[in-house]
Amino acid sequence: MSSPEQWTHPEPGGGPAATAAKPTPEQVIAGLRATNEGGAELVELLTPEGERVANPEFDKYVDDIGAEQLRGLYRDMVLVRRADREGNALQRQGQLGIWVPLLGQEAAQIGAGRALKPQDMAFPSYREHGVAWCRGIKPEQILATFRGTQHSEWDPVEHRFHPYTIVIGNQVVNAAGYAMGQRFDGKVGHEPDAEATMVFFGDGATSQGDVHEGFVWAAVYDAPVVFYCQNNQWAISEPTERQSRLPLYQRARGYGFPGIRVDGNDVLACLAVSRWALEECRTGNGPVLIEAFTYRMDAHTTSDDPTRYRLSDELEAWKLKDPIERVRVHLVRNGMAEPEFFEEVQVEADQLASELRAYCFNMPDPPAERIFSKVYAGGNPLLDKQRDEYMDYLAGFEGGAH
Amino acid sequence: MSSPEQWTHPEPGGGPAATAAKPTPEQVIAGLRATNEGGAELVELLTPEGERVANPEFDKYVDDIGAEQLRGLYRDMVLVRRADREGNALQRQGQLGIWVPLLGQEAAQIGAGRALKPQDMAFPSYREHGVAWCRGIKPEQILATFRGTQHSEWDPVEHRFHPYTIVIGNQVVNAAGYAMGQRFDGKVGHEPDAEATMVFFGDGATSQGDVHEGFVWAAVYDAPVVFYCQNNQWAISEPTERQSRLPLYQRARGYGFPGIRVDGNDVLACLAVSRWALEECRTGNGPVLIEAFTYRMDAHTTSDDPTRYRLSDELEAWKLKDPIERVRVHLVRNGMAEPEFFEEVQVEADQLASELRAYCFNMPDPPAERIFSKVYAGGNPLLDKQRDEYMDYLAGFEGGAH
Amino acid sequence: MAAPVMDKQTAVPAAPTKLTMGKAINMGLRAAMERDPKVLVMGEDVGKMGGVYRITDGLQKDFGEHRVLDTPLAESGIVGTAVGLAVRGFRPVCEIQFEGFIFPAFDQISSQVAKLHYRTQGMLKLPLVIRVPFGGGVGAVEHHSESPESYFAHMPGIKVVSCANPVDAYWMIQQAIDSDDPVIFFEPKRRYHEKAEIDTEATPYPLFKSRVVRPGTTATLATYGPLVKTCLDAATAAAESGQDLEVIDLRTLSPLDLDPVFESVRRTGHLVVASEAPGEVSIASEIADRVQRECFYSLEAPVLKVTGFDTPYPPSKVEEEYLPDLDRVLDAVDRSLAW
Amino acid sequence: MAAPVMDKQTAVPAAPTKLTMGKAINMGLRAAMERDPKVLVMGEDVGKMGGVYRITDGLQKDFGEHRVLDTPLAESGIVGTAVGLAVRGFRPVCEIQFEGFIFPAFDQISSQVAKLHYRTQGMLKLPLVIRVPFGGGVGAVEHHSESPESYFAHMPGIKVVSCANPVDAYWMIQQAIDSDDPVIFFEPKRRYHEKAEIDTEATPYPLFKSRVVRPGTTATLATYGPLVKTCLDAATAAAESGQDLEVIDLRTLSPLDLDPVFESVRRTGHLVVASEAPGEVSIASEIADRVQRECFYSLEAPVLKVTGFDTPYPPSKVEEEYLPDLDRVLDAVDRSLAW
Ligand SMILES: Cc1ncc(C[n+]2csc(CCOP(=O)(O)OP(=O)(O)O)c2C)c(N)n1
Ligand SMILES: Cc1ncc(C[n+]2csc(CCOP(=O)(O)OP(=O)(O)O)c2C)c(N)n1
Ligand SMILES: [Mg+2]
Ligand SMILES: [Mg+2]
Repeated sequence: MSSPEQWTHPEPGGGPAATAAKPTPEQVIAGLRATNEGGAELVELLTPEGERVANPEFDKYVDDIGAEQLRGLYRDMVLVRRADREGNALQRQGQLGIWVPLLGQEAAQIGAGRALKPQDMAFPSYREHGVAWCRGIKPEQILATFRGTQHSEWDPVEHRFHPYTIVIGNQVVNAAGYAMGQRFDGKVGHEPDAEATMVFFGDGATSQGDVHEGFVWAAVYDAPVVFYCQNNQWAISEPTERQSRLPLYQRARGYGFPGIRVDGNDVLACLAVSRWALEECRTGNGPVLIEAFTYRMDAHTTSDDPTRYRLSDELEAWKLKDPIERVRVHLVRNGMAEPEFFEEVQVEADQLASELRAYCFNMPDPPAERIFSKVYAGGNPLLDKQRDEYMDYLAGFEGGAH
Repeated sequence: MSSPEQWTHPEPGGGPAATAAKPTPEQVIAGLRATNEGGAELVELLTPEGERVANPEFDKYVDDIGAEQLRGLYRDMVLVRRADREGNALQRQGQLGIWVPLLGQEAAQIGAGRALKPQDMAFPSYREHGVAWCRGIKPEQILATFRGTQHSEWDPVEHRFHPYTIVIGNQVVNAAGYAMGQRFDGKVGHEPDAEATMVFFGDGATSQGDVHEGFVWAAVYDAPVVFYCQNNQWAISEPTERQSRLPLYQRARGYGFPGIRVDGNDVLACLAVSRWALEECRTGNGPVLIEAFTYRMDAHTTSDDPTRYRLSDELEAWKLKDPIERVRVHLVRNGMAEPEFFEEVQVEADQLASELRAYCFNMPDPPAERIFSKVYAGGNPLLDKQRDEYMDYLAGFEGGAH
Repeated sequence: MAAPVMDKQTAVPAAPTKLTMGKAINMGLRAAMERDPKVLVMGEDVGKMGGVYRITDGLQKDFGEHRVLDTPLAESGIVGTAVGLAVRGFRPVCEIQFEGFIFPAFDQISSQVAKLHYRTQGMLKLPLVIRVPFGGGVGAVEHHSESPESYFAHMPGIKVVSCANPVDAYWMIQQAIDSDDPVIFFEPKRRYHEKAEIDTEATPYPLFKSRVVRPGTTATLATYGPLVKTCLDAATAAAESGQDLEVIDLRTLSPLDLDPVFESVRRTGHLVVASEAPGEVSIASEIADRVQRECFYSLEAPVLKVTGFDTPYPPSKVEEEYLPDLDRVLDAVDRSLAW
Repeated sequence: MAAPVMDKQTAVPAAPTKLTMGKAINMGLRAAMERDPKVLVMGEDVGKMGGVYRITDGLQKDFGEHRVLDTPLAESGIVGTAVGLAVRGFRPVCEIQFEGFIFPAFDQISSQVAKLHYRTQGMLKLPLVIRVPFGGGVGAVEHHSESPESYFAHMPGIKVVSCANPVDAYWMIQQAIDSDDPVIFFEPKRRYHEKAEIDTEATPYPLFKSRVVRPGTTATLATYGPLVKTCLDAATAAAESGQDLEVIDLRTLSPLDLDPVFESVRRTGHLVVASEAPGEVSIASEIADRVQRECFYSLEAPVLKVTGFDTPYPPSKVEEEYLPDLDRVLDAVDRSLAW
């Protein structure tokens, strides 16, 4: 196969550059979305067929992953998928204002999330329910955002998991700053308490100025931050070629830190590559960019209708790469799990879903005072007055004054 | 010499990435400012000693540059330098609020400016007096901005030279948009009226989100735009390593279009590389990034005091690379110019300076009405009222009412 | 402005018909694009998908990818390239997907869009429109329910308008595109589905004029965008208790056209200004300021504001408490009358 | 707040001495950095060079490169990384080199700085300060003379202050750094060279309070930042013709502390608000609005504004005409008194 180098970095005078409007076959193969192939540089440890392929560079990062651990990863993925589907259903039933599905991205998220150490910090976008899970956040705690009872529910300090960030790209600079702080605090090095930061964003986000600035800052300050781009092939209705000529992991080339593409539907590869990248960061070789090559199997959100802009063939092709199925096959084929295991996980998943459901139905609306609370840490007399006047006004209704 | 590749794009697992805090000797050699060497990939046609070195790739772009044309480039550089020095002097004498010197960047600007065809468009930053000269803008027309009589004086449509842009990075996206328009207008191709756009910005600017977004847009729309970064080693007091780990031309690698570093003090090389890049763009192979590796020989502006942050050694080293001197030596050594020529140019330069000076001293202040004029193309009754009231108020003073 | 020519291909009926505000804007865009090949539509998801609110539905199909651009995901880039396109002679109409995402473009708007004409002494014109769905009441997550119009009304060099009904929406978008000044066009997203009959042959009302949408004598309500309906409903309710409220749809937020407000206040002596935006340092403040100066001797009570509170937009489960509603408007009227 | 401990190394005299406002801010920063190792200074050219106005002069030398950061050239990055640092437990003090360059950071300020505390129900605090030299009168090119404070005063979730003299400058910067809320700190650049004696042992005046800086009886002037001096000069001039003007330095622009203004207006019946910013939809509008409501029966004339005009900042050769000066302030006072 021809090397992507051939067209991505033509030497001056060495012939025309490839252009975005007419991608060459090489471009297509190298991984823009006109294909579902990740290209030659894709790191994969577990094929879609569930076969473990050796990888001399990355095997060592998962040599502790035996049958038990693999069952754990499988369980994680099944549970977050089940919670995700329940979230979707709850929205359909009018219980949530919107739901942002992670369907298809379980491996990308669980692989990354399980690579994080407790002392590491994570900055999510808005779709990282799987990473949240790994950070000890219950699916219940995510509902508030989408039901509209709170903007964010979990304690970001306790879980070392920042609130969801909706403005595309914002969190990437925030994370770079946090990671600079880890370094200023002396937490980069070879001590066991060394820390790193991981920040999540999508393929579309790579176009934002803030993502670039995050790259610049991290490079200049050697910040221990892993930029984890889940390329799920779509930014709402826009395919990756609306954002870039190049496979996104190659963006790192322009900044002088490594970029790597991993099969985002392969939980083992995501775990290995994330562990490697986090370790690079913790020991002072950050930053690192990871592109997890995956697919958004559902709509962008429950408000979206993907039939308007993509063909179902594509979805069918990606179904064959399902992140959960390949682990199941692998476990079964290699005698690493009994049928009971799968049944237990299924029961557990159903249990989780019904708890989530019950929780959702019982979520109280916040009181009107919520509007005014926690705007300022140090208070604001004008706002206090607004609150008091409004509360009086509301009390007037209760008293039947109106 | 070890290749910059070695440290700029380490393969995953292939050892630690170099870091910005402790640059390796390779990094230094590859062109961050701890050296004044441009590195192995620097395109140079005329050495600092005035020797013409053959370049199989780029010679063809300047094969029309004989003695006469070279004298023309020499004259351009001398004149713009003279005007620049006069601008500086005028500021020192209180005639201008500020001056932004181009000293040292004459070759970078004249090379680029003379590569532009009349139908091309240029978007300057605020230091491009040399490019302005090539676009037919008289030095007088630049004074207004720095004297404060107008924000901008020349007609950007007539000269195809956008107003100076002071907010770092803004013009880069604007230029990408303009170039998209050239393409939408069918002006990209092999017709003689094919067009391109060139946009100028500094090394510091590369950190701005807008510059990144300009790169993204241009890449995605195949816009015929040459990104011309004058790396003059400093962003006010900050050296290039505060913005990047990598030589800046390599930033293009992350976007899938070519990046090239040219000796920014070599007018012939700048002309050749700019012509190549513009031609690539006009014929549909845009965008292209050029890093003109040069040096800001004077202060950032007349308000700046560079002794606070840089050593005079550095300046001395760069003086040996003076862009004008090397052309002079070349012309003399090769019998391409008589002593009279140099005298004539000097006379012309002094003439230009004294005209500039006289012009400056005679510049009228704008009337107070200027405040209110041309805010809107379609008018604004509220503003008209403000203007009328204020004019009445001022008239009151004249009448001695106050 | 001449009524746009509709051809069969676009499948838009020529006769008056009942349309939603969303469809009205879509038709207005289409009319402008048919009239002038230099009009471009650009933004995130505006092409194949027709925008998250379907306002640009079908336009890419009919006008092609070079007139309707699905852009990369970055708002500074959208507005910044639109500036370059405008300088080149195009008339770009940018969509910002939700008002909360206009802020990455704030610098381009403030430093380039608003100033290029002034900077060049009028040599460059910037005929570009930035369409922004705004306002709350749609049960959305953060950044999808804000009302940032006051920031732009404080910015010299741009014009700011907001439509409140389908008829205005149809005409105003075309007038904004025809304007040689940059216009920020705020669309009240929770009114996208309101319907009205649109006579495409009518003579449109001028763009930069406010309008009395309900004459009255007891007190004056001045408002714009999503709250015009709320205020009209309030006036209807008040009529039952004998109050005859005048309602003014401001339509243009910069420049403000307050002459009809002054005229009204001189008759009624009472003014309530309603807006969803936080009230401090807002358009509502400006109106109060201007009215207390212009109508000093006519006011029988101070100008009262009914606005969003000075907090970030709250979680949607309490947004009904946050947003000015009929009751809060009438409460303010009562307070004014009882002053 | 305790007076900062000064050690020899910093070479700042402990006894009262006459200092410029620029130096006062420098000393205030130094005091805050000495007190708390979590305080960082970051921005363009703030390190070796000490900032274009030398406000951070010497700090990098004394506190090192990890406490005083010369950042890459991008304002969204400066504020955005400061957010991350604040979340990590630092107290970053960002410098924006000139007010005209705060706009690339507008999105981070609006979407993160102003909202993270609210978003997380108070679980995250954002103790960061954004220092912004602002205002005109320095003969500069575009973007170096603007007054963008009204944008930020309209933004819930942040606080906005402006100092007007060296003593306030010294204390207010330290108080802003001590605040657990994000503070935008506007420094009147054309007053950087004004001098005053600073008693570093004194008890500072509270940060979020306005202050009567000249008591008077005839009319009230409310202002802030660079125009406090102008208004005081105007009051001195007016005294000669028998007018006794009260001057109030607002100091805090969000939240506004208008009680002293109300109290004053109830006595004088006349208010003029002065600000360099364009007047429409501005802090001056808000003050007029609040005063007409709170002092409805006390006002003998409408509140008048003396502000920059509603245009982009003009070329500097006409800025003296653009900026409110002593004459324009007194003209407004006369108009108010003659109403
Ligand atoms: C600054 C900004 N602009 C626009 C949006 C609206 N929006 C929400 S998600 C999205 C697409 C994001 O695509 P991508 O980055 O690929 O992430 P994904 O949703 O696929 O995970 C857009 C345009 C936003 N949230 N923020
Ligand atoms: C957005 C923005 N931030 C800050 C500034 C202040 N400033 C003016 S020039 C400059 C340095 C620019 O450096 P570089 O891009 O290398 O260009 P050079 O001046 O060296 O030509 C800075 C920080 C500005 N003009 N715009
Ligand atoms: Mg995506
Ligand atoms: Mg530079």
